[in-house]
Amino acid sequence: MYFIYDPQFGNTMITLMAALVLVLQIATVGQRGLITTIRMFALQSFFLASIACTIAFFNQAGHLYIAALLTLVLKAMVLPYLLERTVDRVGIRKEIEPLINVPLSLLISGCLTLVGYVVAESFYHPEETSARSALGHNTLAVAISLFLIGFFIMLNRRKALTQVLGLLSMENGLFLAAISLTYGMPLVVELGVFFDVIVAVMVLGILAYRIGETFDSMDVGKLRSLRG
Amino acid sequence: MILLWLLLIPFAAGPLAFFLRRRPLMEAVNLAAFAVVACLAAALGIRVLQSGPVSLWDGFLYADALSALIVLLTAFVALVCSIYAVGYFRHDEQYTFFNENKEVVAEIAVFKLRKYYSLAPLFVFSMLLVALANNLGILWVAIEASTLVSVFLVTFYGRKTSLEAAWKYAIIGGVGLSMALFGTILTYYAAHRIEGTETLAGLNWSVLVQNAARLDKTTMRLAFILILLGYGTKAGIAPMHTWKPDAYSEAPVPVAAMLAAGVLNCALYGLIRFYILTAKCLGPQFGSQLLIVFGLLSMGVAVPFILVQKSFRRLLAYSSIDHAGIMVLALGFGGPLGALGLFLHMTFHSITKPLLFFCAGNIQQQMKTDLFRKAKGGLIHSMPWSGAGILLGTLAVTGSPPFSLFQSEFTILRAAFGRGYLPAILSVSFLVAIFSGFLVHISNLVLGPDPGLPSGESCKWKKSSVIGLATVIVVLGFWIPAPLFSLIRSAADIVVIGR
Amino acid sequence: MNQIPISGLFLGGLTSYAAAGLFGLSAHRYRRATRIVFCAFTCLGALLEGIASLAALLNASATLISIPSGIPFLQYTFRLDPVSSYFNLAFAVVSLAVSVYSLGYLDGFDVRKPLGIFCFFYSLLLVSLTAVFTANNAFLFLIAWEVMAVSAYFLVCFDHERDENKSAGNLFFVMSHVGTGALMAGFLLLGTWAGSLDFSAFHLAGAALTPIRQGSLFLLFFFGFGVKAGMIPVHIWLPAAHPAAPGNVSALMSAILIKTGIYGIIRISFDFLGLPPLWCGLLVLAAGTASAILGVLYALIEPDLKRMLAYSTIENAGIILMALGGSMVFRSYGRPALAAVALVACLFHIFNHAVFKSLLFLSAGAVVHATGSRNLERMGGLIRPMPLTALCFLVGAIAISGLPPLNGFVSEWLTYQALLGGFGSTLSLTRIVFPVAGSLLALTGALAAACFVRAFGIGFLALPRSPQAGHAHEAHPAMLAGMGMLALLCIGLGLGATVCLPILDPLTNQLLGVGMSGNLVVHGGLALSPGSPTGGTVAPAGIAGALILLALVPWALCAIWWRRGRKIPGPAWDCGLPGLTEYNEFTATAFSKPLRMIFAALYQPRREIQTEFEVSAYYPTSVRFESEVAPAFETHFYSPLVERIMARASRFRTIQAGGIHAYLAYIFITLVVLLVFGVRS
Amino acid sequence: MTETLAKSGFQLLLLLLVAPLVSGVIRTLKARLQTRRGPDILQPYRDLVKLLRKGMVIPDTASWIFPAAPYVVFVTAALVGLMTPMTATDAPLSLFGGVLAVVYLLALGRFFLALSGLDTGSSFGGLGSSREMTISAIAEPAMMLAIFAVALGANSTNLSEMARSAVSQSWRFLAPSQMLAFAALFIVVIAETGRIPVDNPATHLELTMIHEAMILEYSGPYLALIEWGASIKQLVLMTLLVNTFFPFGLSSGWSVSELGAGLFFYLLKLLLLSCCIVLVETTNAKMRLFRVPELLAVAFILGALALISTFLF
Repeated sequence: MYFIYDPQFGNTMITLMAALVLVLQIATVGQRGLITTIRMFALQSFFLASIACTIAFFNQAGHLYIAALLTLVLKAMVLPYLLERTVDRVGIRKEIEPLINVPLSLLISGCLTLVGYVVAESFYHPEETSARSALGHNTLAVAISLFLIGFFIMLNRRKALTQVLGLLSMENGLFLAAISLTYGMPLVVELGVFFDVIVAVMVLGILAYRIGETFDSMDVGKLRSLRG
Repeated sequence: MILLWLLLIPFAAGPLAFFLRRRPLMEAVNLAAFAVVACLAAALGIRVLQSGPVSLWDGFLYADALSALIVLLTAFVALVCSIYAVGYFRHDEQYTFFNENKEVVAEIAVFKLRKYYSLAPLFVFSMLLVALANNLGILWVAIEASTLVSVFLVTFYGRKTSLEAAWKYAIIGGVGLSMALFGTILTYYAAHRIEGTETLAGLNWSVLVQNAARLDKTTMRLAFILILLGYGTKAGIAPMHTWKPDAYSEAPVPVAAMLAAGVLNCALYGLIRFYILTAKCLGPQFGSQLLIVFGLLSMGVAVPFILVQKSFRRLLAYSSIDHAGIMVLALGFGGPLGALGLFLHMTFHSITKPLLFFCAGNIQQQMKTDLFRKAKGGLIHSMPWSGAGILLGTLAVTGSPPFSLFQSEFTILRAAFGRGYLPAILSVSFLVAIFSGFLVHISNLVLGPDPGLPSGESCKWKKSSVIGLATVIVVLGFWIPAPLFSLIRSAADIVVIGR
Repeated sequence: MNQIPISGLFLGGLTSYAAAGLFGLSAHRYRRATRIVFCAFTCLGALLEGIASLAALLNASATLISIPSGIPFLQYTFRLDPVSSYFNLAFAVVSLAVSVYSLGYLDGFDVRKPLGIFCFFYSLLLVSLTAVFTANNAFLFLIAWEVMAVSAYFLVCFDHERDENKSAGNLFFVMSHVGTGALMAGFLLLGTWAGSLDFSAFHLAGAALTPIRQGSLFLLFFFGFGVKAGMIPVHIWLPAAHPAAPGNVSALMSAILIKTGIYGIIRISFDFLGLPPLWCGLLVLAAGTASAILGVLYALIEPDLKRMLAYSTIENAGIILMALGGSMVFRSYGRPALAAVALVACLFHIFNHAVFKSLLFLSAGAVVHATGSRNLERMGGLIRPMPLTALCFLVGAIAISGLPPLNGFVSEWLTYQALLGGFGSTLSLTRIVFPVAGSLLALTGALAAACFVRAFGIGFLALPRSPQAGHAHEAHPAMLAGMGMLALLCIGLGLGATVCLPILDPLTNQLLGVGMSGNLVVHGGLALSPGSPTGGTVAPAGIAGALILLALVPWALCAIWWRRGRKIPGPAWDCGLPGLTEYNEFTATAFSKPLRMIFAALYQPRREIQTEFEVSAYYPTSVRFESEVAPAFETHFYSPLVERIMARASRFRTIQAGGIHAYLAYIFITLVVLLVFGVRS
Repeated sequence: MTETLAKSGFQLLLLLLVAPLVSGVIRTLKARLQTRRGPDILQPYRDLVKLLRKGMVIPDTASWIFPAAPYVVFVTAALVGLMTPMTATDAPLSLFGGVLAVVYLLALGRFFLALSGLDTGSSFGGLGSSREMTISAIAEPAMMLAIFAVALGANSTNLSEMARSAVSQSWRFLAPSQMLAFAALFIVVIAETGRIPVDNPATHLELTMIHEAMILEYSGPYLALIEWGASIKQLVLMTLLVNTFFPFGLSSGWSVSELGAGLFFYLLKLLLLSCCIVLVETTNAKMRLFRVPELLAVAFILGALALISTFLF
């Protein structure tokens, strides 16, 4: 078990998991079933928590464990559970056709990943070839891509809940950026952010539920009475 | 300690109101809390003027002139809104606005009132925290909190349209704030290679600003872009403004007024703090170019919507977008004049906008509509005070002298012409177009033949808040209290010098 | 003159204007007392202002008055230099007469009307007008300028129960604000280039600029001030707003408010810009000529008395601009003496127009008050019930038609002389401009005479055309006093032109560096001449005296031959019908019919005749006649423009179509674009 | 002072006496040309005296404008006459005003005449006023252009000055600018004096009359004053034409011999001009009202050409 302590191994693992997170995100773009999407989000959050643990382990950043734990509990378990319950209660399981069809959406996601890399490229300082900056460079690209693709999901999907999921995966991107670039924000801030995210999801969940109740549909594209 | 009390009082007032349940008590708690907060804010302002920045808990809470100004404005807006809210919700309760089916259900009314009276202090608390938090992360948290609280307040009436508005507000706000958070993280990243910033204080503005020149430049560029888009969303800068008309028109009037005159300032406050860092790190050129572009875009976007507008509540929202644009523009033009103009504008705008919202609210409650078409005209006959008030407010908010917004706009334009001709000329023409649209709409609403409606201004609370604000606006047109002006000037100095 | 405390008088005047407004607000309870106190204070203010301005003018040096303000960057700095004092003097004279008039006019106000509000905005208008004429920095000037617009807006909208008044007010305010936008840009540009916003820093600041900057500044200011001056093609607010206001206010607006625009143009082109390029003067001349001719043509066909006067205001603003443009051109050609003649013509016409136009509007106000209608076709025969008002109107009409020996003639004569001089003293093609302008000025003068023959003849003479006109009553004595003052002034300024014109010396000295009175007044103060006695002279007082003396001749002829007592009253020829009624009378529309046909290309008249008959077309049972003239600028330029803008705006509104996905997409695209292009420097 | 008064008195007398004579001459010549006998040359004097002796009917709808107008018409015409050089180059009252004052004083008379037309309330009066004001308005620019052309040559608007300058450059009248200006001014004079082809002073046909329609209600002495005033105005305008363009024989002083010679040449020139007018009147038919602007446009063009030729040649 010696290799576990090899920072090289850690870096590889982190990169791998980051790549998995990205793949999951792109897969979400192509996914139609609501429940599946939620579960993929849960899985993504799980990987994120793992990345956080890995970074915490290799860099002796103790407070990241808390963040990892919170991510695991909240984003990989509690939130998916709450969202699935909302889905059950509203009783709509299938996403309707997204605004842009799936192949094109996937293509756009690819382009967004490219944008992420282009942006992250400018952060790359060849003179500082420490492991940490390289790690930062790679994961920043993934984080930006996650953020952008999450955003894209939000504007591509019609259902209220998928929009919430898009928002959450954007937050995941942020989290990835935070842990990989700076080993997390100061703890107070981190807690505040988590608290806010939870409240935000609850607020959005309640709203989504009430929208489903009131309009007999979760299609937020149909909310068009306020205009001009 | 003053900082703590400023936060604690509204924070405590919310739950207190929640448990008190009875309407007069809830009203009293709100009024008392906001009155105390206003006094404390004034005291804070004087203290900052006399003895420099105040801080608490190792600089966790920090108030320089800039924060003190925002706190003062927020407290003022909160106070007038709470006074107005008393009359407003009593009217709602009386005419069973809470329930669309016209069933008089007392419980619903109490429930809704509790919702407002307990959330409003929390809303104010989060806004005060925005101004007082030294840590940029906490600042973000506070802004996010204010968004969440206000989402609930936007859904207050529970109509279909208010749900729609709330959804758009929440989603767009959420996206915006994610960008802002990203920017905050990147700022932290830009700073965290510098000694002594690895701790909590690493996100403290007062620390960052001292090391601003040593921040990583590329990271700061990216961070500023994200912050601009993020807090810009919250401030309603085009093209992130789209939630604004919906939320402003669906929220109860006191909430809309607080959104327009409170949250706007807070979001701009966040933007200003980051702008100072960016300007010190990258030089003023980068940030101000972006700000000018977005400011002009906001003003320009507001023009067609103000020219062709059906609802007076939405009209006010677009005016708010326009003013956000003006303030961003002022920040972008920079220099002593630009910064001074910015804070003058912020101050005057925060005083003028509530008046407009209150009058619009009175009219809406009286006419049961916010559409120009249905309200017809001649309101001056049935509601002389609100009619005159909205007319006065219109002139003030569109920058007609002798009202004070003219002074700030003039100052900003002076800065603009010192910098470049095209943006300056464009902003002048936008201002003119907005004035035209606004004036024609409002004068058609207020003036005209008597439609023969019964008088609609019996409520003392509503009337006194309108008259009071109008008086303040008129007085400010001719005389700015010296302490207020020096507070504004010191706030502007912070932007210019960075301290 | 030094012992007169000019600044004290000036501030006293301002204070009593302001006090009038504040007292006026109490009209709610004490209507009668308020009216008297209000008018007393405005009269006092006007008197003080008048004395201060006259003293400052005679002093021929600038008086600076400065008060600190409660606003950052603002000092209430007023400067009474000759130009400011002259305009302020004209204003004070008019406002004195109008205030006296108001004492009676406000008595007839509808009791349901908020008199207090009226008084407040009226005095605000007085204060702001004074401030506009005397402000010494751009900030204060713009504030005063806009306050003037605000108060004028509320006065125009005062009778807002009528939709047309409301939209007139809106049109006025919007146009005025567009102009203000241009002014603001102009002042700020000038301020940026001059390094200060003080008018004293602006002095000749433009001289150091490149011609392009000078030209663009000039265009901005010319547009901004032109809107207020009622210059064509930005005049459209004027014929709407001036009639909508109450009588005393429309007098003030037409006589003084539009002069603020002229004041601005003079200030800019002579004081601030140094020597603007030649084309600026030609532009002013061209705009003036167009305004004069088109203004009077529209006045001719207007059935609404007050609108007719408003159009005539456009015409006179045009004449003033013609003289001003001439002066600018001569200045560019380095002919200060000739420029001074043109400038004197311009300045004198400003004063004269202020006097006779306020006189006409006040009389029109009295008439409208008495008959309840502004339509000329509903008046008629008013000379019998209201002889003094009619006399005042007639004096104004003669003066405004430029007929000797009243004041209008003198200033038009000077304008002609200046234009004539322009032909000989300018080069190449520029010189042909002047005779053409002169001949168009002649056409304008003749049409103006036709226009006022129509107004007086149809409105005041012959039989009443409506029962209201038949039951009209003479105006309140105070109103008559106000009008009488102005009528006497019309005569006095005409006959005493040789005495009055030297007062303009400090102005030409300030603006052009030459004094004119030595050349202008010749033959021992008997006659006027345009710089050289051989170039032609005119003696208005002499003409008046000769006219009176010559009247002895026909009197004598009649006395010799005519046996007294043979004046038999009888009916006028009624074409054999039973008795002459108002239906036989020539109407105002018919009066202008030949001109409407001659200038059909401009008017594009539309008419519609519907005849109903039973037996044959020669025996109609009823005839409906409808005739309409399309106001060219409104229909061909402004309406399509506004429609276009509104259509564009409506189309643009689809960006906010309600779909949240689109909203998110905006942010998303912005983000991506900024990420791709913004991060890399 | 007394000298000026004496000169004025003399010229006034001349105006009063010659004016009806010119009308009479034109009327007689016209009749002769149309192979009629026509009235006696002195007929206008008789008419005037007769009218002055008669009583008059004042319409009961009329106000004080009605009796005032004849005086104003007469007085302005007379004053204008005193500003115009007739027999001598310096007119008695030339200091009081030049050609511009002349134009505007005539306009003052017209102003009151038009008002009096409206004052009676009869439709004819209004009709006449409307037409009179219209035609005078569109004649004005042409007249002003022509005057400008002449005034530029003389470098003055003073009529005496203009005559003096014409005398000093004796052949100047042959210059194209002067000829063109003369032609323009001739047309304007025809329009202003209400002669064929613009107006026919001899008829009372309601559809065509202009001047006569305005004064339809006048009778007795008032009508006499108006008629007399009109003929003075006609004389003054003709004088203006002959003396500014053809200044032959204008005396430079006021001695008796000079005056005699001046008077002789003056009357001779008037006779010639009358012949021209008669010729025009006989060979043309009256125009429709709405064709008049075309005629005056021709005058305007001629005036403009005159101006342009002042700096071309």
